[in-house]
Amino acid sequence: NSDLTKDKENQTTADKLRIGYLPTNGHALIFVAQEEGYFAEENLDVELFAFQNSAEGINAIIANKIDIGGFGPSPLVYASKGAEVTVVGGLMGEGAGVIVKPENADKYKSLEDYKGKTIATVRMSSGDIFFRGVFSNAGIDIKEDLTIQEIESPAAVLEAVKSGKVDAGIVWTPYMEMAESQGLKVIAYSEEYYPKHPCCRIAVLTDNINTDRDSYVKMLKSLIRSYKFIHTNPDEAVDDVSNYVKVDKSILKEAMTNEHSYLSPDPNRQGVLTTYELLKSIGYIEDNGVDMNDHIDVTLYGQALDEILTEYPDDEYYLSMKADFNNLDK
Amino acid sequence: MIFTTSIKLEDISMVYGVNGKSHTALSNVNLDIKNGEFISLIGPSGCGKSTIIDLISGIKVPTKGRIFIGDEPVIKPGPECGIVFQDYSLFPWMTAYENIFFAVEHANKNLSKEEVKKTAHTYLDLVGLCKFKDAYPGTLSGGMKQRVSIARMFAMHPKVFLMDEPFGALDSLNRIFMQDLLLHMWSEGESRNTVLFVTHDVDEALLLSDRIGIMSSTPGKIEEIIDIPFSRPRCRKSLSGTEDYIKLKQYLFSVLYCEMQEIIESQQAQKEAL
Amino acid sequence: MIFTTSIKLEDISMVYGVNGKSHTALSNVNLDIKNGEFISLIGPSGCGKSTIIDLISGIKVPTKGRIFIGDEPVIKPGPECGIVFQDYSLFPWMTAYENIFFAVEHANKNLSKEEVKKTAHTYLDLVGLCKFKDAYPGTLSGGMKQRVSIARMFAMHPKVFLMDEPFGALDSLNRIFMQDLLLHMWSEGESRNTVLFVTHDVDEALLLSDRIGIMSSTPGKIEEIIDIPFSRPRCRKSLSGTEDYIKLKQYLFSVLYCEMQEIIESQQAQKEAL
Amino acid sequence: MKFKLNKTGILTFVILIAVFILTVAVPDAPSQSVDDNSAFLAVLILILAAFIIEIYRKPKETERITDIFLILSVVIFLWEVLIGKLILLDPFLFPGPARVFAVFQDDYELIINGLFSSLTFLVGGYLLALALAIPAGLYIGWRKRLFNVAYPISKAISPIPPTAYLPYSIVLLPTFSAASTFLIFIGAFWPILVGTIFGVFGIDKRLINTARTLGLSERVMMKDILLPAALPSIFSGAMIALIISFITLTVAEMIAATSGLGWYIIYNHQFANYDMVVAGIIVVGAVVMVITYFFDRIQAYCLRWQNI
Amino acid sequence: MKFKLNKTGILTFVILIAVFILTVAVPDAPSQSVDDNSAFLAVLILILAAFIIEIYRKPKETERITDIFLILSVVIFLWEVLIGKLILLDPFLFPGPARVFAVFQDDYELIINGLFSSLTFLVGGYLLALALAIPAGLYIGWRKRLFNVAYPISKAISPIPPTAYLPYSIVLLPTFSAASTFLIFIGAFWPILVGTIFGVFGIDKRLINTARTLGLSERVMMKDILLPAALPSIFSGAMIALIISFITLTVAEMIAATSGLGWYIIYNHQFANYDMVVAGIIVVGAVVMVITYFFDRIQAYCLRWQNI
Ligand SMILES: Nc1ncnc2c1ncn2[C@@H]1O[C@H](COP(=O)(O)OP(=O)(O)OP(=O)(O)O)[C@@H](O)[C@H]1O
Ligand SMILES: Nc1ncnc2c1ncn2[C@@H]1O[C@H](COP(=O)(O)OP(=O)(O)OP(=O)(O)O)[C@@H](O)[C@H]1O
Ligand SMILES: [Mg+2]
Ligand SMILES: [Mg+2]
Repeated sequence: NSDLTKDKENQTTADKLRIGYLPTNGHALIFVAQEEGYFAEENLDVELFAFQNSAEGINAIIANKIDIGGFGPSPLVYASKGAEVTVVGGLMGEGAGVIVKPENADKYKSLEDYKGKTIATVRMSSGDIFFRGVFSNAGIDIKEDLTIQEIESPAAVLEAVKSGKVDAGIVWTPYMEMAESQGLKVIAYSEEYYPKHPCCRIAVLTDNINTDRDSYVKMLKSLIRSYKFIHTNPDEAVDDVSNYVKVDKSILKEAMTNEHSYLSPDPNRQGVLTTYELLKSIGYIEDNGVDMNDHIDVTLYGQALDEILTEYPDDEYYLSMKADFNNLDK
Repeated sequence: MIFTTSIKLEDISMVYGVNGKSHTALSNVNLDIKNGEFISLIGPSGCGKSTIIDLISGIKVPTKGRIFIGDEPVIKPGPECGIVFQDYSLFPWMTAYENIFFAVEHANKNLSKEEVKKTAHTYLDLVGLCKFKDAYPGTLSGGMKQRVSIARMFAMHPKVFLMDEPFGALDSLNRIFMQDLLLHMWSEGESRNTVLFVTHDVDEALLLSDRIGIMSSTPGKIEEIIDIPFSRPRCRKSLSGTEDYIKLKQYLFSVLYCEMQEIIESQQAQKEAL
Repeated sequence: MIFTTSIKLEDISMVYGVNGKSHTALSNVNLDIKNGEFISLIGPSGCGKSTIIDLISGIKVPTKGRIFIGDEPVIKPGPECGIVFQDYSLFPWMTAYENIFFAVEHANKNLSKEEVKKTAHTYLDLVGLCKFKDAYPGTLSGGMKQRVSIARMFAMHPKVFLMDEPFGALDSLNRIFMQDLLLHMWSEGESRNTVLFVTHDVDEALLLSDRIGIMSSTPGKIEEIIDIPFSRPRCRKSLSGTEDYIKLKQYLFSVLYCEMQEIIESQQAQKEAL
Repeated sequence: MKFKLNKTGILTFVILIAVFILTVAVPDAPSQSVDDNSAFLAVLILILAAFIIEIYRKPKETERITDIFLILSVVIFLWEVLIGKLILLDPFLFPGPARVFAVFQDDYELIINGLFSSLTFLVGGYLLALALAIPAGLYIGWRKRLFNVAYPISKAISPIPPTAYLPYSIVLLPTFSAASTFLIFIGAFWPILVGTIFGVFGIDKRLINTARTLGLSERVMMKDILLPAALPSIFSGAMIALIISFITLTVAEMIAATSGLGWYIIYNHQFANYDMVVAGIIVVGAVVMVITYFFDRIQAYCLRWQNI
Repeated sequence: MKFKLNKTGILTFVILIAVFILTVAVPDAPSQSVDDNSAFLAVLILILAAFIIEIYRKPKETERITDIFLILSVVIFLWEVLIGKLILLDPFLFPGPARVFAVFQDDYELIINGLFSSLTFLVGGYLLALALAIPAGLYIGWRKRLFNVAYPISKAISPIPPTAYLPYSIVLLPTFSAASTFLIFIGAFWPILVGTIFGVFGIDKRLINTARTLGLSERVMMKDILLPAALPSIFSGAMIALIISFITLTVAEMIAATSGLGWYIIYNHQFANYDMVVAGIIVVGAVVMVITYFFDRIQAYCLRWQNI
């Protein structure tokens, strides 16, 4: 609390920050930071903008209508097309899975069993990308051996599976949990194949990094504190998130606490680079010579972590994050 | 077909309501038209002649009173009344020929397609428009439209002819043709059609009618019904010279004029003030 | 205003093309109407009378030939020609009063709003329809619509009156009123208006006109133009009895009839075949 | 007593009361049950009350009113019986009435706020479309030369889906709400434009000729002749545009909205909260009915000269 | 020689050739450059050729043709200069013409296949809408009692966004393509219905009265009187419906499509391939223009009795 008052004396006006988000528990870090007042404590005046899909969010960043936003793989795709956006942090990793009708669950013992099946997916979602990767790596030709049906929304994928129009569907949290509550079964999780793979990344306009670096670092610091809060106070965190994500709280809690996904502000450079290669290998983007390394800047997160650690040098959560950072972002 | 087609108007009143105000177009009109009778209506503009035709045909429903065709009360329009509307009312998306064909086809359901075709052609010829068979109403002159409308009615062979100033847009010669045609059609079959004929031309009324109803306006009512005693067939030329004719015509005008004397004067005054 | 409003039709032909076929409505029509002259056109149905009015007013463009009003060639319609259309052509979304008001307002841009109002009321009164001021055309009887249309033209005070069977839907009395009103309007100002008047009523033409153009059809042309020698003002009653009048009328009919003799016969034959 | 009920009316009563009793007496299947079905009961009572009041107020329109309420109550009856009680369809996708109306109880604040925030976009975009499309349509329909150019061009532009406009409107327009308004505008623009152009084409040439002889200025021609004469067709286009505005709402409110009816529907659609989706759609339907009520009144007034 | 070019025509020529020279001579900015801009040059030559042929073929319509081609070439000129060369707008969102037309070279197979697969949905859904909405509209407009009930109901249902139908149509309809067709159908249905109902309302009562005196059966009344009399308004609704079908395509092809014009647009939209999005939109625009050409012919034929 003394920090707060000190900050207020130093800076009279708060930094304005416009943050775009998607209404999913994958963005819990942002919601918790807002609800628990972490942004305010960092003297950030945050305005949140909801988007219904990543593409519009990235467009808003490019148009400088929002400063920062956490959006799925779109930043990578846009960067590959020459958009000057840079990933500076993360929000969530893993958390995608394959759902089937329960009576069919036994039929899928190995990846080979998917051959000849029809699978519904939401194009460009993390699950879509990683499972395409999974199948390709297992020697299954995703064009020849599978029929992939791209459908607009995860809820519609659920319907397609339930109505038997497809054999299996690829969705993500909290739709996996939702599917289970409706009697479907999750038979595979993405982290089984790509441990720690990234999902939503935090992106900013590259040009703004120098000018607005301070506020971005502050924002990341807030998210780091959210991270700890979620792990220490899961129930309150669920309450915070439920203000933004209108899903049954029990499902939300299940989705936020099970081990099939993780929340972290870490940019996860290695994961991003892997994802980028994957996007190329499954034909989503072309190799047009863009070096993804130019579009990742982990130093902001590093700085944020260090600043937090100088305040709380012995905090085990922050220390473990630092360890992850050293691991993932070299 | 049995032609029991007398027409009876029992104490008919017609009040139009427009924008909240009501306007009495007809008030307590009684009229008995005998089977096969030819009755003309004459009266000043706006006295309710067209309204009477709409009522008899069942297009409009009277505010008060009842109407019978034969013994049947009129409930809705049907093909037993053939009408020549004052504004012709041809279907603009059908050619002259198609207008007639369509009406004949649906008025007489038991005709074969060939018969309908032949009828349509015959009547188009009769009004002198076979050359304009394929013309849409939009390309016909006023008088031509009127003649198509007349041909349509005759071609339908209805029991009752309701004709609202049917020859108003015709030149004198065509008018004579059409008058003759009408009389011919009227008296052609085993029994005569019942005719209600609205006209502004007193000579025409005298030439054609068995009786003439003289109407007056505000509110519209039938002032007097006059019997026309001339024997048929009537000869246009010889008739108009006779003394009876001139006397009758004068009487007709006097009835028509009498209640208008005041209007004339007031209008005269206005015009002078101009 | 300078009234240099003679009208000149120079070798006018009008060919309509419909569905690929072409129909010659007018062929080589020449007509000179002097400034302030009253000319009537008489002719069989479909001979091109309405077409001539459309051409003079600039609504239609002739296939061949040129038209002048005064010294100006006619290029597009303008308020110097006032027209009573055969089908009245009132704007259905305006009341009787508004129809007149609107026309006056735009034809005479230099009138004040008050003056326009007064003019509209005056002319509505003159045709005897002040009671129906707020009625939409859809609720007026045929003759009433026609009178509104007449009132509209007079109220506009145009240089040229083009009138297409303007009194066709009126009863005899209203017709007389309107004829008188027309003559009054025509001769009212400092100089007379130029009038082209289409009618089917030979008596009407004889009563009103300086000259009468007799038309014939297929293709439409002006057969003959006849001078009417009667001095003005003409008295309806006394005129019709005179020998000159009867002779002129007979001559008119003979010109009208002559070329129709064959048609008559052919029609008669058909009717008998029926 | 002036209150007379025909057979249809009695049937309506019986059905509504049957639904009421059914709801109170028969327990819901677990997948369709809600803690508190008083909202649904309240709606039933409201409908009954509205029915009685309407019949009292407009004794001349008894037939029309009973017809509507009969259909309404049959729909609710079938909904409650087949879906709410017998669960003939997947309860996840097809919520029963008790669940749907319970949403109103929980979310009424959100819905009402959403209504107002949506109305700002809608009114703005729709009025803008009216203000631009009608004059443009009149002018294009009137000027043959302009028509020859503008009509093919607008036909080529018109099928661009609103989603394609999204990124451009975000970039080019100053605020998110301007972008949303623009999407509503563009969705409403084409139907009104097409309605107006077709309306001008359909005008009786004789009326136009009459107008031309009055020597009207172009402005007066548009305003006093073309506009009223094309009005029936313009109203038809404007009605379609109204419907489309509401449809576009779900796209327009994808942009940075956190309230709004469209937002409410897509947001809950994303989370498969179909009870809320249905509730949102009911609200939109109700709003459209209210708006079109006034629309019909305006139309009847403007076209009072027609068909008399 | 009959070939006469007015000032507009010459200007059009000059502009097109200027664009050609500009494209060949001035190198593109890097962000707008393509390996091979021959596709764009081919399009320019095509336009020039079309221009010359059209003017030759229809010497009477020189004004119309030159007007259209002038506008077209000015648009291309501005596009090439402002966006392609000067890069006044973000090249990421606003691709220059060379880039866009290069897409046709690369993707023509995909686009042509897409065109055919889209047309199956479109034709099916649109024709179904015509087949149901016109009779329904005629009947609803004609039967006062039915109208009183059906009209408010359809107004309440009509604003349901197609996305809301998505899950239901997936569940209730047998195949994915049936679901897509249904979405096209429902989008086209309302405009045609509204157009038809309004059309019936606008029919001159005198014509209806005349028809009634012929004692027509209800079927004949609909078919031979109401239908032709309401036709102008029906065409207006059908034109709007046509536009909307193409707009709905992007939603309909969100369901399990792997080709199609709508699919092509959203797919590339998601991958930020704005050159392909614009190319897709151009194709849709062109297709709509071709279809509406025939539409206009049919309309002119059906309404040949109007305004003569
Ligand atoms: N639909 C209507 N609504 C309101 N008033 C009407 C309607 N139709 C007719 N009227 C009025 O009823 C009266 C009689 O009209 P009607 O058309 O029967 O006259 P009419 O005798 O045929 O006259 P005309 O000889 O001029 O045709 C008129 O005052 C007219 O204004
Ligand atoms: N728009 C048009 N298209 C084709 N033909 C037309 C058109 N208007 C008129 N006509 C034809 O031109 C001829 C002359 O028509 P017009 O209306 O001038 O005759 P009219 O002398 O006024 O006849 P009436 O006394 O019957 O009114 C007719 O044969 C008619 O069919
Ligand atoms: Mg009448
Ligand atoms: Mg004429």
